[in-house]
Amino acid sequence: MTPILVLDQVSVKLPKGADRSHAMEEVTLSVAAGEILCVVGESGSGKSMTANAIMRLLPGGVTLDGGRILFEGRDLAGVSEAEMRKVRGAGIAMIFQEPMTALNPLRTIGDQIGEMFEIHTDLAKSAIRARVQALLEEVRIPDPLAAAKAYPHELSGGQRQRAMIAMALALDPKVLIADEPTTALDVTTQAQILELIRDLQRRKGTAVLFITHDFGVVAEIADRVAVMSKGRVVEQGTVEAVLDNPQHAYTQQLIAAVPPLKAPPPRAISDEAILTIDHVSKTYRTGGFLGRGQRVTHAVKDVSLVLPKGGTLGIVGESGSGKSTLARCLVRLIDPESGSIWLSGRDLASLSKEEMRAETRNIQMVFQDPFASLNPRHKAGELVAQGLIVHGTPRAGALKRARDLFSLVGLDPAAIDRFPHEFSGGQRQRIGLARALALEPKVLVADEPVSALDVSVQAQVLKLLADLRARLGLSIVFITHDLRVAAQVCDLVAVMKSGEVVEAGPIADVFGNPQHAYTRALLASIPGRGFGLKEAVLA
Amino acid sequence: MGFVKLYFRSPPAVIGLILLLLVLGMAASAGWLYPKDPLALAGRPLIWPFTNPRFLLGTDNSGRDIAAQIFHGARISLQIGLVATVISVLIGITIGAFAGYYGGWTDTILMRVTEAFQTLPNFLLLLVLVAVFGSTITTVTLAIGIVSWPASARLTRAEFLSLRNREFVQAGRTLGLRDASLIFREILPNALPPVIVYASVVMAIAILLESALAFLKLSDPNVASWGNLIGIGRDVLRVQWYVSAIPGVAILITVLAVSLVGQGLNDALNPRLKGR
Amino acid sequence: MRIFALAGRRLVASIPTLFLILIGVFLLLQFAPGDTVDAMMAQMGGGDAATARDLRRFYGLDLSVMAQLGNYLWRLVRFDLGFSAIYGKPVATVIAERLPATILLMVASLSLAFFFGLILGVVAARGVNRWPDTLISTLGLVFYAMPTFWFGLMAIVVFSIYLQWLPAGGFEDITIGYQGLRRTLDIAQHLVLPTLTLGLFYMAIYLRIMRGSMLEVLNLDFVRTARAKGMDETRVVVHHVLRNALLPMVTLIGLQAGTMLGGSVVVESVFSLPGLGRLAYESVIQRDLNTLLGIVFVSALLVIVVNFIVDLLYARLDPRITTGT
Amino acid sequence: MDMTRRAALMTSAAIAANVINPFRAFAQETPQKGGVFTVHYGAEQRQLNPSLQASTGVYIIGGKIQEQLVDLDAKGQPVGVLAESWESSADGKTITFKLRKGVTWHDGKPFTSADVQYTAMEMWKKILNYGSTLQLFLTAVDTPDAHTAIFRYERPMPLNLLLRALPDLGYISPRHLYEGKGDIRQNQVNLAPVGTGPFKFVSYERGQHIIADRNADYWRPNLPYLDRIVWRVVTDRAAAAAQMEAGQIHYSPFSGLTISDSARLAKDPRFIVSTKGNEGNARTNTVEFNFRRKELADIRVRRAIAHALDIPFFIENFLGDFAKRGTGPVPSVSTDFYPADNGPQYPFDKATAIKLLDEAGFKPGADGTRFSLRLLPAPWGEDISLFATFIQQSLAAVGIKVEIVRNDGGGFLKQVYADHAFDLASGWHQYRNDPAVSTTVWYRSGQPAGAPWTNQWNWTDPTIDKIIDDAATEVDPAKRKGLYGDFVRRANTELPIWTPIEQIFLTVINAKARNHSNTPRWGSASWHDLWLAK
Repeated sequence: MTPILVLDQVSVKLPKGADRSHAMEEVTLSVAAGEILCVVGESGSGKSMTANAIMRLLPGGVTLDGGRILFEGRDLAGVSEAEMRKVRGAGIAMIFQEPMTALNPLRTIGDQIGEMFEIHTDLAKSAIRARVQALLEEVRIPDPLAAAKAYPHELSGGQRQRAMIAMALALDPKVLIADEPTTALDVTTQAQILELIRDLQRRKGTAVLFITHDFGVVAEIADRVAVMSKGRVVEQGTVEAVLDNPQHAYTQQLIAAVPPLKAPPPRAISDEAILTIDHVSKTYRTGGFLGRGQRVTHAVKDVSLVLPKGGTLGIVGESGSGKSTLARCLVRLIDPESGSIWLSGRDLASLSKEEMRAETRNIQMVFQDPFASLNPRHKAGELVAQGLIVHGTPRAGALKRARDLFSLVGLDPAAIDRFPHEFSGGQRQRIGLARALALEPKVLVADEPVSALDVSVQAQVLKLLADLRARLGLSIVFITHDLRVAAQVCDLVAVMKSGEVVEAGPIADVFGNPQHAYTRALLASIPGRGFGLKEAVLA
Repeated sequence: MGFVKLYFRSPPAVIGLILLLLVLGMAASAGWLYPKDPLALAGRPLIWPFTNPRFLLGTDNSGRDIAAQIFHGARISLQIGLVATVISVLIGITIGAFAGYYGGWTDTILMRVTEAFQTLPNFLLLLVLVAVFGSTITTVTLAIGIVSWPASARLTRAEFLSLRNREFVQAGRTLGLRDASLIFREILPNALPPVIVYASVVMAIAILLESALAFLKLSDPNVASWGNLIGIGRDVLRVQWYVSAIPGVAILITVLAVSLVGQGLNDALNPRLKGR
Repeated sequence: MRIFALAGRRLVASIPTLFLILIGVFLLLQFAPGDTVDAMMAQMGGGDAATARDLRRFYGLDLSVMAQLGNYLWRLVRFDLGFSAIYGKPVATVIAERLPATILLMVASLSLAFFFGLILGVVAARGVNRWPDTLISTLGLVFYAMPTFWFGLMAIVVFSIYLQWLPAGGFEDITIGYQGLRRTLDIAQHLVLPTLTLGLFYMAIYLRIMRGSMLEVLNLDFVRTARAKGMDETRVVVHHVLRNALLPMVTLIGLQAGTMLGGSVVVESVFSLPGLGRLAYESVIQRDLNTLLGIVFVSALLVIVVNFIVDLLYARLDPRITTGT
Repeated sequence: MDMTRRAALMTSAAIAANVINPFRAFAQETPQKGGVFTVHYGAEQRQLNPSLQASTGVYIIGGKIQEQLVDLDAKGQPVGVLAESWESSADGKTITFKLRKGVTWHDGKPFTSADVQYTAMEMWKKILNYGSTLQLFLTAVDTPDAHTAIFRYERPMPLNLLLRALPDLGYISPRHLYEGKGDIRQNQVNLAPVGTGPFKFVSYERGQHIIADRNADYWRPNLPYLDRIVWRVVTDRAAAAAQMEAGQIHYSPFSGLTISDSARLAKDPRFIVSTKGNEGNARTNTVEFNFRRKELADIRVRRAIAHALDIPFFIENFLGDFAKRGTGPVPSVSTDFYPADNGPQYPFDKATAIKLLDEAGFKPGADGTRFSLRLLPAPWGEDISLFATFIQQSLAAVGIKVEIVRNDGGGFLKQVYADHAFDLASGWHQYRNDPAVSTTVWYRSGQPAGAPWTNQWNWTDPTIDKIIDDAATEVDPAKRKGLYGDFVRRANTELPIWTPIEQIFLTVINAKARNHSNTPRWGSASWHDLWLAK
């Protein structure tokens, strides 16, 4: 199969003042019709820049610095802007990562898809409408007629991504570039979208350049793989060659960091319960005028769970399942309507605000977004010492304690005087952890602590959490949407769907032979299930 | 610090800074260059500028030296602008902070009050305040401050609404911080920069309001403010138009300087806004 | 239909604001030295204590403050704005006489400001950091920094005295008594300078807001999608960016309506236009509480109506409002 | 300070020439009928009926629509308008007026003595400012027949006082439009006056203009000449000057334009700028002392303040040639009452001022200030604010720190004449052709608080009170003039208020106007003989 799109020694220069001189250095790769090439790499590896370079939509100050981009034998690098516009959308189409913001909020889906035909063809309005209906049916959007007239905010993330795909494939482009199309979606939706792209690609024979950071997705969908690191292609080949015996050290390290689905042998956990969640529920009432026309959403419905002393209870589920709300109820960031939360003999749910403030010593929380969970205006040491100072430790003692905590979480104690923006994502999560541990809490609530990190950094933080648990005898409530991570970290797991716990128990049983249909569907939609069933790396 | 480098990269911001320094210089050197009371009778009324060496910018219809009034006026206008801005920004921040942080009933009530101030034309309220409390320099400055706080209140409230549920604030809550420290130690430092930048707009408007009041002969007559000079010049506008023109230009330059500096700060603060 | 429910709710919510303003201004003006009878005697150039006493009884100034406030609110609920001390006529008629001049001036200035602000904002944003942007932004700032009355005075000196193109003031030329179209033209000629004086200041504000919001929207994801669909820059701006960039501009109209009437006080006194602005200034000087509160009431209504229209416009522009997120 | 002012303002010789020559050249032209005469109307009044409100702002309009019993002729002597003849009884308690026959109101009803009776008893006595004090002792007006009105007084009313006052306070209103029609003050006719005058009211657009057309059946045969008078409301004085130059306004009365615009238009051949025709509206700038301040209660301090002000310099440099040095409460234009000897004058003499202040025991402090005073200037005159600044500067030179407190109209009246919350005040004293009308109240004790422009200085002087009371009821004109001479001399000696500057209103009028400024109060007159050359 002759390659339809070839990148030959393509380099892209960054404006001065950026963290490195070039975004892409001598990148050579090619993709043929009917083939899916996966470009995989961590954030900052230049994989998205490749897509921009091909489409010649480089951001301000960034310029092509040599190399050829051949599309059907024609070098796009030198082509005029008018010519390039003919290629964009008709020759090479593109779909993006954030379904929420990638569509114009003020215009209907039908208009935005129809616009492809208005630009590139001179079809009559009625013909365009018909083509749009056909496309929407092809991408299996429920009720295509209504979808065409709907506005982006009226559709779910998955439906919006289907609309994007319909838009991209409107003019049967030769090449489809997909820049992390499923990263922002739930696991189940992600599986459907991947399956849709696979099916459309097989039927239309389009060449697909699929950009992702998730090796699971690579295993699921790729024919060939190109691994990128710091703007260079470090390894390239068929998916079996690259995944099963990676040659380059960086690839090996990346693959090793992906937590396997198979849980490690169960740890011995005591049966004494440290935290008991008893029939907790929380409902939100929004909108409505004087009681009429209110929309009631049951975020958490009658949940009862037990966290054994020293053990880790995982709570998994898709977005909107209520797992975060439940976590916030535990630390009383949100006040549950009913039910009680027993922590060593005291019901946190019934405490007054004042009493709860004193109780915060025993239960602490680690947050998801490393960039938002630390106040940019305070020094790192102060952030960690803040809890202690509030609870009465004199400032000097608190700062000294902060220094010890920094070394405990593997950070250079001298760094306590630096500001948050001077640390990497991984380091910030360590600071968050140090802050939570400063008060020596009995229970640690971790809300998606690693999902915002790159795979390699994720592995290090999980490793840190594991030995802290061992050393300090921590009991942890671990919230995540990534079943692989849950498998490696948790002793017990509870699967939540629309506010209810559908299944709970030891991780090996729940993941080994799931009883509830939803758990089964959840496990089935994890991309690249087979991949990484080898021995657990983490144990 | 990248901020300063970013600021000096845009030419308008630099021009604004130079103009501002010029006006500040005028205000500072007023006492030294023109020691006599600027409102003192210096010579014949209505001398044209540049015709008499002793009065570079000529004299007004009360025979007072215009140049002296411009220099001393710089001090007054900047003082009024600054003090009025501080008052309005302080009121604005407090109301905006509490409305934004607590929400619910407090927010509704405070927003009703802000809306009331914004629905009522501010210059009309200024007229009533000056009519009631008299037109000395303190009452005029206070009145301008009281009239122009709603805009900064709305801005602060918007900042607080967006920062209130940020994770670092929730982290603070889990650590057991009280509301007061959450507001003033956690949220406010992050909410301040856009409000400080907006303060330049408030100051520009304050100076314009004072000159409008003086134009209607409602400002403090014992003080050599630019607005007063324009008001006096209004009577001789047909022939000696320079008596109103010169202070008009002075106000133009000062407000231009303040706005340019404000815009420079704003662009340096979020460089993305400056576009490609 | 939901738009009306939403906008209706805002109308209901603004009624307490309205009462808050009226009561606030009423109590505030009680502290002013002298009352409407003093002001009247000042204007009459004389008057003995006896006339002053029974004038005060006539205007009901001898009642306690609370009683006066009670009477005023009781009348207001029945839409009776009371009697104007200055003009010896019901306040409603006095305001009705002065309303056309102010409405014309405000509508003309607002449309000038919005229209040119929008165009110049787009041009500045498209040519960002190049000469069109710097030129337009500095020009905008100069108009913003210029005191409106000063610009008015200088415009009179240049355009009506030296060049004799435009009349120096007044709403229309009554000595000749035009009718129909000729009269409208004459009024338009009289309004050119005042509209420029009031409009340019607000144009500078709209210009800056439009430039900022255009730059903001140009960086959003869906613009990148549009470009990836093979669209040229003009079509991207026209079909995608413009409508999104208009949202903050529309909200600004709502916020600006109040301050514009304030600005007209000065412009109307420079150009001797018979509008609400000058009437407000005179009623403060004359301590005519009924007229002043009448004007505050009407201007508050004006601002609320403008906000109502802005809500409808905003809902038309942004479907997320009506269909509810 | 170089003092020459020639360059800035025009030479006095130029003004003098301008004042005389415009009238001589056109004596023999034949008057032309028709034309619209436009008038600059600076401050809108609350109502337009001159029998209810005695102020130039009302006369400028009402004076053309309604007429009074007696007016002043070119030489300033009383001449009959609605009254043909009059005579007073020996004891001065009965004055009979023979009324003009064949005069009709604008709505066609006949003018009779019943109108005079109703106006005098219901309006002059009860509502008209200054009228109420003038007619205090009027008990009744008898109307034996339709054209005779007999005024009966409890105390003698000097005939020349009444005749001098009636041109301002003698306007007659139509009884049939007021009697039994509710409160006179709220009667809508006040905003659409009906009179017997040469012009009929047409319309009043609030804030814009007032229009009055020619009264076809005016009792003076085939008069007036003009078709229509339009009063244009222009509050901004600079704009008014611009509109005069653009030809949109013919006449600006009562010093309506700024001093510098008036000086400039005086040099323009298209306009005539003069004080002629305003002799009936003289006014003096006042410096009012509040005796509640112990410093000001001391006569030496008051005299020192007077000596500290260089009045000739101020007039020459700031007011130009339309003002002159005042000598006392009675201005020099009042030929009937101006005394030969005005008593002590206070020429500018800084040394004496300082000596007097030292004598009074107020030594200058470390910063050279003896004491400080709050000066409240009236807000309505450009000359008043200039004078206030001048007082501030001059008193600073002798160690008195002056803070100017600015108020609007209502606020000024309340602060000064009701609350007495002032140290110095400065404004206008309007002289109305006879000291008894609006001048002696500034000195007579016992004025109720809140009555504006009266003795609120907390100062009582029995001598001056006796002189005032005697003069008010003295029937013999010569004796009355002598009494008022004593009054002026006493006022200048005690100096409760000081009247250093005398001004007459300034008229700025288009040169095409004819028969203008031909009576001492022409601005307020009926303009029946005014016409416009092409």
